[in-house]
Amino acid sequence: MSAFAQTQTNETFVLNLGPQHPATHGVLRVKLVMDGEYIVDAEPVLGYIHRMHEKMGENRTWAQFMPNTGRMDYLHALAYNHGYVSVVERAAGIEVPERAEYLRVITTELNRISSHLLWFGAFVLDLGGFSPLLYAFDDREQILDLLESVTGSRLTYCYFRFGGVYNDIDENFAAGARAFIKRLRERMPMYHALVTKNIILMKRLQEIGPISEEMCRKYGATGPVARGSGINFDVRKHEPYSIYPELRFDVPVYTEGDSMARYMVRMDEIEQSMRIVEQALDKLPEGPVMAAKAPKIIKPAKGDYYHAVETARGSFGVRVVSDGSNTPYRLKLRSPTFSNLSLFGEACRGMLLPDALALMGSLDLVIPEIDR
Amino acid sequence: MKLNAIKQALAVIAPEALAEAEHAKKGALLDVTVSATQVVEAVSVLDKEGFFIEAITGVDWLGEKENAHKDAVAAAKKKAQDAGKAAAKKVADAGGDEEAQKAAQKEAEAGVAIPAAPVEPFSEEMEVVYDFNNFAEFCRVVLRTRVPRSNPEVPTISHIYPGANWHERETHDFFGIKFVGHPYLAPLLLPEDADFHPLKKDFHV
Amino acid sequence: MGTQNIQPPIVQFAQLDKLLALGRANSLWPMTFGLACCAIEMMATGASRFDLARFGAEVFRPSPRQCDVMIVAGTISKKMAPAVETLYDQMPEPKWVIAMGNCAISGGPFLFEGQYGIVEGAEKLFPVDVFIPGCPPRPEALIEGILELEEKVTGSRRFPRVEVG
Amino acid sequence: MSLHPEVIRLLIFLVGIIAFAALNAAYLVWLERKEAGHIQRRIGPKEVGPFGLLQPLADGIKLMTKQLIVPAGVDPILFKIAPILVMVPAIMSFVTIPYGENLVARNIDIGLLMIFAFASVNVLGLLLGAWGSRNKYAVISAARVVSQNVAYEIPMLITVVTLVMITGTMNLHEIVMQQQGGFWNWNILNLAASPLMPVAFLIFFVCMLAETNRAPFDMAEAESELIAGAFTEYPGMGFGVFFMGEYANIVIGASVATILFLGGWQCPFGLFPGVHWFLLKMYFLIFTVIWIRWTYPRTTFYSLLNLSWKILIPISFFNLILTSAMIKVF
Amino acid sequence: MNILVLNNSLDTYLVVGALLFGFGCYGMVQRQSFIGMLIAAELILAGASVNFMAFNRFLAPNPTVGQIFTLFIMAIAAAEAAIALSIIVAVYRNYRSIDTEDVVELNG
Amino acid sequence: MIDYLKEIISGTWSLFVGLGITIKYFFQPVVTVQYPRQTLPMTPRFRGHIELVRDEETGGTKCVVCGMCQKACPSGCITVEGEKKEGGKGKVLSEYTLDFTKCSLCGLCVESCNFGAITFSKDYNLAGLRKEAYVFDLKKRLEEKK
Amino acid sequence: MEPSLFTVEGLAGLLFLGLLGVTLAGAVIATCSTNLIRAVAGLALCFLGVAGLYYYLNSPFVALMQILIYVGAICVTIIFAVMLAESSELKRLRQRNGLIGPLGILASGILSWALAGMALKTEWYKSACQANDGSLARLGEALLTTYSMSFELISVVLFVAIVGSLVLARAGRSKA
Repeated sequence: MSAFAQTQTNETFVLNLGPQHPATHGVLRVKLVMDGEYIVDAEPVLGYIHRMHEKMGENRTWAQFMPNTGRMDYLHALAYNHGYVSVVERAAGIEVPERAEYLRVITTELNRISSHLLWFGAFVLDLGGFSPLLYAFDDREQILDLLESVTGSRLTYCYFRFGGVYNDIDENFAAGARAFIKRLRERMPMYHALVTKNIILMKRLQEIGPISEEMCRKYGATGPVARGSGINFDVRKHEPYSIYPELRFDVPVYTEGDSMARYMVRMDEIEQSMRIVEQALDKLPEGPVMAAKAPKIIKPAKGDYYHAVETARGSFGVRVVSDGSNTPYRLKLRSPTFSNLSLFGEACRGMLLPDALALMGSLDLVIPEIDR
Repeated sequence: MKLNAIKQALAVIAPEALAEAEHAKKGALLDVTVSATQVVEAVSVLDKEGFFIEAITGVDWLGEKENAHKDAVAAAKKKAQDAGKAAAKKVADAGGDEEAQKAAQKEAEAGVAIPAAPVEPFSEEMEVVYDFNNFAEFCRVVLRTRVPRSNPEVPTISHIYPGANWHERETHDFFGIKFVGHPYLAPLLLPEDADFHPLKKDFHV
Repeated sequence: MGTQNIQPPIVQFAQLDKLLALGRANSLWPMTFGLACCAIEMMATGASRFDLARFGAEVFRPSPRQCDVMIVAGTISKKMAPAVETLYDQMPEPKWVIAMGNCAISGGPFLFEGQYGIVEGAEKLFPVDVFIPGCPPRPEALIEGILELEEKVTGSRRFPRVEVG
Repeated sequence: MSLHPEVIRLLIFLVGIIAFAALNAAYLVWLERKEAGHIQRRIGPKEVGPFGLLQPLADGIKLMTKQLIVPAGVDPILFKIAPILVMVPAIMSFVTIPYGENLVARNIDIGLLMIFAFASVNVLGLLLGAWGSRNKYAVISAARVVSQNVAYEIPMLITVVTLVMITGTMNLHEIVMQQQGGFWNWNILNLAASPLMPVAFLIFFVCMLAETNRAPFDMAEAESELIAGAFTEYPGMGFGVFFMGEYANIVIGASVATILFLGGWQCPFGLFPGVHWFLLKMYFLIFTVIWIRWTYPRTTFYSLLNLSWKILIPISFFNLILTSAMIKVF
Repeated sequence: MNILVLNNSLDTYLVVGALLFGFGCYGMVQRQSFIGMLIAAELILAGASVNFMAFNRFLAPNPTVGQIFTLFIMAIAAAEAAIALSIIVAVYRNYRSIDTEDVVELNG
Repeated sequence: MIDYLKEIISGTWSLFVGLGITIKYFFQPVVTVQYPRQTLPMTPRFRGHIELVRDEETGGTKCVVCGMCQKACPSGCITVEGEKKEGGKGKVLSEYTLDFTKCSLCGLCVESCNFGAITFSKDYNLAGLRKEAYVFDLKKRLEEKK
Repeated sequence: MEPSLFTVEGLAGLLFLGLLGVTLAGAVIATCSTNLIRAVAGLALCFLGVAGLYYYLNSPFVALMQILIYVGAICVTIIFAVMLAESSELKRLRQRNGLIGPLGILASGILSWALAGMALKTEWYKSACQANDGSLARLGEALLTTYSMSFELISVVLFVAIVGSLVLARAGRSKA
C-alpha cells in the first residue's frame, strides 16, 4: 500500500505499459501516470487485438460462428462454446440429451481447471516466480491430452453443437480424467507449500489491490474477482443452467478483497471443479450425445435472447437478436474481463508499480476476450 | 422479492412498457422499454436496489420500418386480392357474368386500403440495450430505449455506474450512438482515429 | 592470371561465416511477444514437455534489442500493426520472423470480406522467414519452425525429420 | 631489457583472472539454464554440443556478431562506458581473492575492503547505463538498484565488521588460515565468538543476493515489470558485457562468502586443503543462488527495504554488539 | 627529469592538488545549478585531500596524521553531500528548479 | 516482539520448504518429449488439415462434389470443382483446394459431408519457408499417397 | 635514476601518468560538461584517479576508502539526486552569461598557478625518515587513541547529517 500520499508539487511522468509488455498477458496497453514508482492514474487502452467477433457473427450462419467462441477466450474455450450453444438452443428451442449435457459439464470443468492452472502459473510468473508456471503447465498438459482425445484440438475447442456435442468420449476418457484428478489432488498441497504459503508471495498479495464489494457492483465485476470481494455470485448457482443443479459443489468466497483473496478463490475453484468432474463422471448416463431432432439449419424465431454462463473469468453472456433468418441479426458478447478490467484504473490509484501489476495479474485478463 | 420491488418502481417511470419475460425462453426476468429521457431515472432506481451492470450495447434497426411498411403493403395487397377473389366468386356463384365478376372484384379490392408510401424517408431507429443483474438474487432486468438513427443521443449513466463508461464507449464505437454527458467518448476498441461504426447495418469498408 | 583461375582468398571467410551462422542458428532468442491464442501454445512449447531450451531458444527476452527472432503468435490488428513494426525495427540485425498460426500468416479465420480490423498476415508488415500453419499449431510445429529457421540460417539440417503417417 | 618476474606473474594472473571471469560467466549461464531446466523437469540446453556445452559459445558468437545499435535518444558516451564500468571493477575484485594457499594474484592486507570498494563502483555503472539509455523503465530500474544497494550495504558491512572483529584482520588469506582444521573451525560455526554466526552467514548471503541483483531481489531487471530494467536498450555485446559483469559479481560474492564463513580452501575434515575445496564450496553457493532464483517469486521494493531495515539491520547490529561483548568478556 | 619518476616527487602531487582546487573554484563560479556547485565543492575537497596525503607521505614525521585528516575530510564530505542533496531535493520540491538564480526568495 | 520473531521464523521456514520442493523436482526424471527424436502419439481424433478419403473400392475419392463442405466452411478455405460425369448423373471431382492458412480447424466441413469423403489428416508439425505450400491440392495429395 | 619502461618501477611510473591523466580529465569533465550526469561521471573518474594517487602515496587503505565513499556513495547519491530533480527532461546547464565565465577561468587559473608555484618554489623541510609506511594497524591505533575525540565527533556529525537529511528530504511527503 502506498505509505505516503503524493504531494501535488511532485513531478509526474507518463509510462506506457504495453501494448507489448510481459505483464499485460498479450496486447493491452496501460497508460500510467507515475510519480516515481507510485501510480497517480491509470488508463487501459484496449483494442489492440480487436478481432471483430460481433461483426463476424452478423456475417455468418449460426453454426459458422462456433469457432469464434473458442477464440474469444482461448483459455476457457469450452465455457464460451457452452454460452453460445445455450443461447442458440434457447432461441431455437432445441432439447439437449442428458449425456451431452454431462459431457459438456465435464469438459468445461476440466477446461476450467486448465485455465486456472495457467492463470496460476502466469500470475506467479508476473510476480517473478518461474518454476510454478512450468509445474502448472505440466499438469495442464494432462488436461489438454484428455480434451484433445475428445475434441481433437488442444486449445481453441469447437466441440459443442446445437443440440449436443460433436463426439462421444472414448473408453479411456473417464479413467484418464479420474487419474488426472487423483494426480492433481496430490499436487495441490505442493502448490500451496511452494507458492501460497511462501512468505514472499504472501507479502506481495496480502492487502494489495483491495477491491470493495461496492466497486464490483458499480463496475459489474463478476467471477473470482467478485467472489474475492465477498460477493457470493456464481452463475452456476445463481441462474442454474445445464446440469449444474444436480451437482453438489461450493462457491468459494473470500471477503478480504485483496489479491490474495482472488488467488485463493481460484485455487479453491480448482478443487471444486475436480469435485464436479468426479460427480459428473459418476452420474454420466448412457444415451445419445446429439439431439435426434436437432435441425441441420438453424433458424430461430424472431426475438431477443440472452444466456449467461460462468466461465473461469466470470459471467459470460450472449445476447442474440434473431430476425428469423439463418444468420444472427445482432450478436452481443458480454465478456467478463471487460468489466473486470474496467475497475483497474480506479483500483490501482496510489499503488506502486509492482503492486499494480500484481493486481492486474489477479484480475486474470485474457485480452482477446476483452477486445473481442 | 427484488423483482416486485423493481417492477413497482419502474412502473412509475414507464408504466406501459413493462414486460415480464419468461426466463427459460428469453433469459431475462423483466424487459423494460423507456424513452431516452427516462433512462437515467430508471437506472437510478436499479442502482438503489443494488443491481450491477452487466453490459450496454446497441442494435441497429435499419430497414425495420421500411421492411414493416413493405410487409404491410404486401399483406394489404394480398388481402385485397383475396377479398377481390372472394367477391368475384360470390358474384359468380350468384350467377353473375364475367364483367360483373370483375367489377365486384375491383370494388372489393379498392375497399382494402393499401398503406401509402411515405413522403419522407423512414425515421429509422437504433436501440440501446442495458443489462442489469443482481448479486443477491437472480433478477436480470433488460432496459431498452430507442433513439432515431439520424440523431442517436442517449444520456450517459457513467456517473451512476462508472463501469458503464467503457460499455458506452464501446457502443459509441460500434454504433455511433452519442452518450450525452459522457466524460471521454473516444474510440475504445477501434483505432484512436477511427471515424467509422462497423456494426451499423449500412457499414461497408 | 586468367579469369578462370581465381585463387581462393588467404583468409577463408566462408569457414568463418559458417561458424558464425552456426552460432546464430543455435542461439535464437525469441521475443516475449504473444498476441493471442498462439501465444499460449508458444508458452507450452517453452514448458517442460516440449522444452524449447534444448535448442538454446528458450531465452525469451522482453526487450526487442536483445532478440534474434520474433515469433508473431496471433492476430495482428490494424491498431497493433504500428507497434509490431516498431518492435521489428528495434531488433538488431541479423533478425528473423516466424509467423506462427494462420492469423499471422494470412489473417486466418478472421479474414472475411468487409473486415475492418486486422492485418492480413505479418508479411504485409515485414518479411517473414518461416510460416507455421495451424489454429493454433501444436508445439511440435513451433519446434519444427525453429528447426526450419536453423536450417535456413546454416543451410543444412542437423535434426531428423519426423514423417507423419 | 627484461621484464621483472613480478610483472610477468601479475600479467599471467591478470590474463588468468579475465579468463576465469569470462569462462565463469559463460558457463554459469549454462549452469543456470541447465539447473532451471532440471528444477522444472525439463532438459535445458542439450542439442548444441554434448549436454549443450557449446551453448555459451553459440550465444557468445551470436552476441558478438549482433548489429551494434546505439538507439536514438541515448547518451552515447554513458551508454558505451557503462558496461565497462560494471565489468572492470568486477575483474579488479578478483585480484585479491585467494583461491588456494598460493593461488592469489596479489595478497593485500586490506583485501576485504578492496572487494567492497570495487563492488560499490558496480552500482555506478548500472546507474550510468540506465540513465544513459534514457528509457523510463531503465530509469525506474536504476532508482531501484541504488536504494536496494544502499539498503543492503549496511547489514552486509555490519556483518563483515563483526567478522573482522573476530578474525582481527582484513587479509583474506589470513582469514582463511584462521579457519584451519575441520568444519567446526569455520567461521559459520564459530559459536564461541558469537552464537549468531549461522544467522550472520544467512544475513550475508541474503545481502549478497540483493547486492548482485539476484532473485528474489532482481527488481532492477524485473522482466514482468520493467522489460529488462537497466539493460532494456542494450543490444548485442553491450548486454553481453552487463551479463558477464553480473555473473562475475555472483562469483565474487560466493567467493567472499566462502572465504569469510566456509573456510576458503580448507577441507571440512582438515585433510588435503586445496583449490578444489574452494571451488566446490563456491560453486555450491552459486548453485544455491540459482536454485533460489528458480524457486521464489520476486519481492517488492518496499518489502525488500522492510526486510533490510526491520530485520537484517537490527539482527546484524545485535550480532555486532553480542560479538564485541563476547570478545571483551572471554 | 624523467617523467616516469613523477610519482616519487612531492611537487607532482602538490601541482595536481592545486589544479583540482582551481578546477573546483572555477566550477563553483561558473556552475549555475546546486548540483554542479556540489560537484565543484567535492573537487576542492579532493584537492585539499591530495595535499594532505602528499605532505603526509613526504614530509610528516608521523605517517598517520595526513591519512586521518583525509579520512575525516571524507566523512565531512559525505555528510555535506547528504545534507546538500537533501536541501537540493527540498528546494526542488518547493521551487521546481535547481538553478541558483531561480531561488531568489532565499535572498530575503 | 514475539509476533515479529514468529513471523521471521515461519517466513524463513516457508522459504526452506520451497527450496525443498524444487530440489526434489531437480532430482526427478524429466518429462520432456524430445520432439524431433521422440514423438508423442497423436490421438485418433486429432484435427490436422482435412484430407480426401480414399474409396477402397474404386481407388478414387468418395467426393461427389455436392459442395456442402464449401458451404459449411466459415472461413471459405475450401474450393471444390467438378466436371459432369460422362454419360451419367452427378459430377466427378476435378479440383479440391484447401487454403489451410485460413482454416480454423472447426471440423464443420467434415461433419457436413454426408459421404465420408473428407477426414482430418494427422499432420501436426507443419512448418516451412513458403506460405503457398499450405494451399493444398487435396486431389493431388490423394493421388500422390498411392 | 633512470628506470626503463620495462621494469616494475617504469611500469608503475607509466601507470601513474595514466592516473594523472584520468584525474585531470575527470576534473575537466566535471567542471565543463554541460550535461549534469556526465559531470558526475567525470567526478567519479576524477575520484578514481585520486584514489590511484593515494595508492602511490603508500596509503592503500585511504585509496580504497576513497573509492568506497566517494565513488560508491557520494557520486551515486549525486546521480540519484539528479534523477530525482530532473526526471522528466534532459536539462542543459546554462553557462553564466557575460564576463563570469572568462573571469572565472582567469581567477581560478591564477589561483591554481599561484598555489602550484608556491608549492614548487618552497623548500620543503624533508623529514629525516618515516618510521614506516602508514600501515593499517598504526592508522587504527591513532584513530582510537590520539584522535579518538575527533573520531567520535565525526561520528556525531555524520549521524546528525543523516538525520538532518532524512528530515529535510521527507519534509515534502506526509504520511498518508
